[in-house]
Amino acid sequence: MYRLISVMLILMVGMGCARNNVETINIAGSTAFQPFAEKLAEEFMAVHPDVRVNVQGGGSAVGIQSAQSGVVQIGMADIVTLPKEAEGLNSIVAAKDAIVIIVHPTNKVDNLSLQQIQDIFSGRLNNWAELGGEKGEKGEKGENKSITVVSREEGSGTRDSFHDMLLKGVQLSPHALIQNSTGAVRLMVQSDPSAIGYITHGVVTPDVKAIAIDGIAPSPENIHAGKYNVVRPIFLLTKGELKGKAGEFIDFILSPQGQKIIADNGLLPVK
Amino acid sequence: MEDKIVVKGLNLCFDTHHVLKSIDLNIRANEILSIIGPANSGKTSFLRTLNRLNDIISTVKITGEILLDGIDIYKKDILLPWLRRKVGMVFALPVPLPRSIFENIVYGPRLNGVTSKAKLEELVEKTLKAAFLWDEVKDRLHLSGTKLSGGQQQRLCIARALALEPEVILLDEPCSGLDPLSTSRIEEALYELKKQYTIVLVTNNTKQAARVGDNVAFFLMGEMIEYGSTEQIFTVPHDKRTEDYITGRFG
Amino acid sequence: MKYRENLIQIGLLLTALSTIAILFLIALFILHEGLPIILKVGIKGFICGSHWSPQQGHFGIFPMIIGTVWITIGALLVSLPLSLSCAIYLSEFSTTKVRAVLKPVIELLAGIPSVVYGFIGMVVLFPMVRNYFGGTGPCILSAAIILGIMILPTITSIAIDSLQAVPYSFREGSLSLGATRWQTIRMVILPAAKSGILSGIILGVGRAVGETMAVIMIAGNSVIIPGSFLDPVRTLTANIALEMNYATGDHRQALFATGIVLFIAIIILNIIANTIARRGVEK
Amino acid sequence: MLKPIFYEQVMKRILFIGTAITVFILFFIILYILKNGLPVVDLEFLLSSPKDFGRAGGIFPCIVGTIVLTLVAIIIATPLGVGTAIYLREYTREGRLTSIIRFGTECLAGIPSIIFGLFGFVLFVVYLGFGWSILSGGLTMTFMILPTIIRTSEEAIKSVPASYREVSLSLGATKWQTIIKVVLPSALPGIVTGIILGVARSIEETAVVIFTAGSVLRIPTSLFDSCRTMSVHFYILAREGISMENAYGTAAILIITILLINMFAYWLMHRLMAKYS
Repeated sequence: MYRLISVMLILMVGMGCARNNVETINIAGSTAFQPFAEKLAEEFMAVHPDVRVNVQGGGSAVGIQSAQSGVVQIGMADIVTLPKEAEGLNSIVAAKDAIVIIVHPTNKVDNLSLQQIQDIFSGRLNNWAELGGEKGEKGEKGENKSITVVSREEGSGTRDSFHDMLLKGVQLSPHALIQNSTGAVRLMVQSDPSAIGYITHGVVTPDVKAIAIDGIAPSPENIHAGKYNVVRPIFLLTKGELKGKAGEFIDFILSPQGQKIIADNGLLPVK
Repeated sequence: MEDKIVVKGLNLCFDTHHVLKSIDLNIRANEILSIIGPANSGKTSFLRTLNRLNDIISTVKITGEILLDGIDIYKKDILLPWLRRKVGMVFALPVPLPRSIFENIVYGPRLNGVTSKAKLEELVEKTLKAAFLWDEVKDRLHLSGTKLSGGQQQRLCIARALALEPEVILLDEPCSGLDPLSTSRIEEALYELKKQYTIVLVTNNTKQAARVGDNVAFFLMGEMIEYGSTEQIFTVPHDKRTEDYITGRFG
Repeated sequence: MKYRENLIQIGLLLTALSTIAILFLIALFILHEGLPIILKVGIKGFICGSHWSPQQGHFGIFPMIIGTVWITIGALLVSLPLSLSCAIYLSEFSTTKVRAVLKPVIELLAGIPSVVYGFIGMVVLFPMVRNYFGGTGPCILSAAIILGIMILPTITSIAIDSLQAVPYSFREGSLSLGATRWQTIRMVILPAAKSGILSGIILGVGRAVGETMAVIMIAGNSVIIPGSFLDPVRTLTANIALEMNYATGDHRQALFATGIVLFIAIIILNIIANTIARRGVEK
Repeated sequence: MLKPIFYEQVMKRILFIGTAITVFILFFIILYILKNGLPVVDLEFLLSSPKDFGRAGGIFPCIVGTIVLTLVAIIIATPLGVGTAIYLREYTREGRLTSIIRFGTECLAGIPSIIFGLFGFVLFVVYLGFGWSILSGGLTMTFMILPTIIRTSEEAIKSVPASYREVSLSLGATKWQTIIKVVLPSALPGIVTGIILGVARSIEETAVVIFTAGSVLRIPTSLFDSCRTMSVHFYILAREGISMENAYGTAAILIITILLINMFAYWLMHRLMAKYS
């Protein structure tokens, strides 16, 4: 009888503790950093079973807004310069991200100059033959393969960074196809032999070919050495200093272990 | 008098349900044949074999022969529109198509290629008069057919069938939903019509059969029990079941 | 007893008013979020402007209105011949058994997520369009084909229902007057089922106008006024879903304002549908 | 005489070709998904959690998410929808109020899902502070499927013969008793159709769910947890190119789910019809 009661008591206390101790951390924003955050959350929860980390995408704007409004404790943003809305938020650079230009693997072009990139994305240059690429699939008709430009949507952090760092004020061609995620851009490029687009370095797969800019290839060595410099920061935004588990989570991200996870999956660590 | 329609060994099944069982029947020209019998005895199904309206239902199976003026109407190369124009039909419930009185009547003739306005107008007047409806609707021919009263609708349907200039008219309990006055109007019309047409009338009302029919066929459970002149059937029926039915002892 | 009945009646009235409340709430929120930018840019500038680059302060959604219209018309051109012939055939010519099997199958397709259609469009349709028509793949044509297929089940299923709702006696009446089946269909059944079929088509148009995810995947999303059916376009819905993730400030308001335009377009479409339906009833 | 018949034959052929093309396209889509998807589907796929953002493992949390989200939507939408239909058909005469309500319903039915998404995001996620959660998603979905349920229920109630009501009232039942005991049972098959359509809609919806319920890939433990439905999972897997096999597998499960729901609905409808008519 005593045993039964004590077992029940222990169970109740256990359940009570479990309920009391489970803390939820909500984090949302940048789709570019989302997979990394998920991975980091997974590792963090393995060490802290009493914490639940909910990772949402939504985009940098959502990250900023939801951090500002308190819907989440941590917002993620991947913009070169933070907008006005982010004023008053505490920003921490969690990682850096290289942006690479990708083409179809069958494309003969390996290298583009900054000028060529600007010409292509603004629509002034419209076929691969002029860039040393091969004649189009429809070669029998004698025409050159035109270039399909794939870009991100207005407002996207990746797009803004790309514009800031490479286009430098040159207007994007209105005929460019617009896709709203990194994966979608890659999918578009891998399915169209004449396409060109840009994505973050971390998600390049063998289905697409990353090309060099002014002779510098986006190889891990070049990126780490700082030679390939099309790189943007990824911010974690919080409302004031975070305490408790959320603070621990940020510390974990910045710790050598967290930074290693980031580096292993294709982003640049900050430390 | 010559036989207009000859039915020989007619059987009809819906799926596994045997609805008509070896019917043999001759219908003479310019007579009114009434078919009587209790519900579910196959009267309507029989009527609908005469213009092949049962064919719409995909599960129906028909064997036997029906000759119209000596032509087998179940032969393969019979054109159904041709047959249905020769054999007009009026249904139990009046079904004016959702259009005006005028358009209802000229529907058939138009399909037949009659386009002259004068001729169509003449046809409308003629048929409406024959159906005893002209006086009631002549000023509102462009009113929707569905706005008429039940009895008027049924006479409109009769007029519509007449406009096809058929040779045979099938009537499926045409007075079932009507009041006595409308009924007598229709009976009056039928009496006039038989001078020109052969009429087959299915009715639940034995008195009506006695009033208008020249000959009567009594159907029971898919079989034709007895056939004879109206006078004979209603005075000295040969079969006990016929007698029971017309005297109201079962039904 | 009387008291209870009254209580029930009031309860049900409140329930019934909930749809109006929801509609009102939606309108309120979207107007609240989107109206300021419309007032700032001006209604004409917003609707007729053809330059959309919100971060530079250009808010013109005219290309997207055109894009939406083209894709919707294209989808109808693809869908109508197929869905109507399918509905008429299944309702009037096929056997009951075939209809009983095919109609649920067609309705099943209405439940397949639009993203699946979009993805099949990318994988199967793009190469076909590139090979047979040229262009890059994402374009009005691809979007029209995929949307056309997506609204097939809706239109077909409603059209079958309306055709079947035409009283059987009309068919018998017409056939017994010597009409062929096709004449019966053309002159009696289609006119009688007209309002039902039309409301099905309008529902289909509504779905085509409102479709988002599939369109993002296959229309290309370029903000240009298309010159041919091989040009990529962006629709109003795509505009919202594409840029919402990253939009802030005026940009975000402009997306809500796009929603207002869409909202009003749908309301107008519904008023048209309502009028048609009412005319059908009066007849 | 021959011309119309020839014409009929021609039209019949044309219609047949149109039907054949339609049916071909529809079967192609179903078979394409099943062919690509079924190879990865097994019990493990159904019952295990995804690993590595869904690149490996199963889709169990998505199945749970889909079911829970749909249930929330249906549980709220059904009483509201049926109640509205009862009010429109039984408690009021046709007039300005009914036509306004009906017009509102029609408009609600036509509003693009993306607008519901925006609205749900602003109202539930941000304004009311539910965050991305099953509750936000379910409530938004409720609004989306409400018009369907109202419309089908109303049709079903309308088709209950007036004589049933008269008989019940003449036997001394109150209006409400008549509705509960006579009208609703006869209208049940139609109401069930509406609910099934609503279920199908909430299963297939993607944009709204992402905006309001989020896309967290974990088994939800409370209504305030975010969840990921199968449609969203398919979208993310396919769109981000994470795993084509698992994307198709998810799509195959979706199609089978919808098929089962439809079959269940037909079965239920036949049973109900056999019972009540």
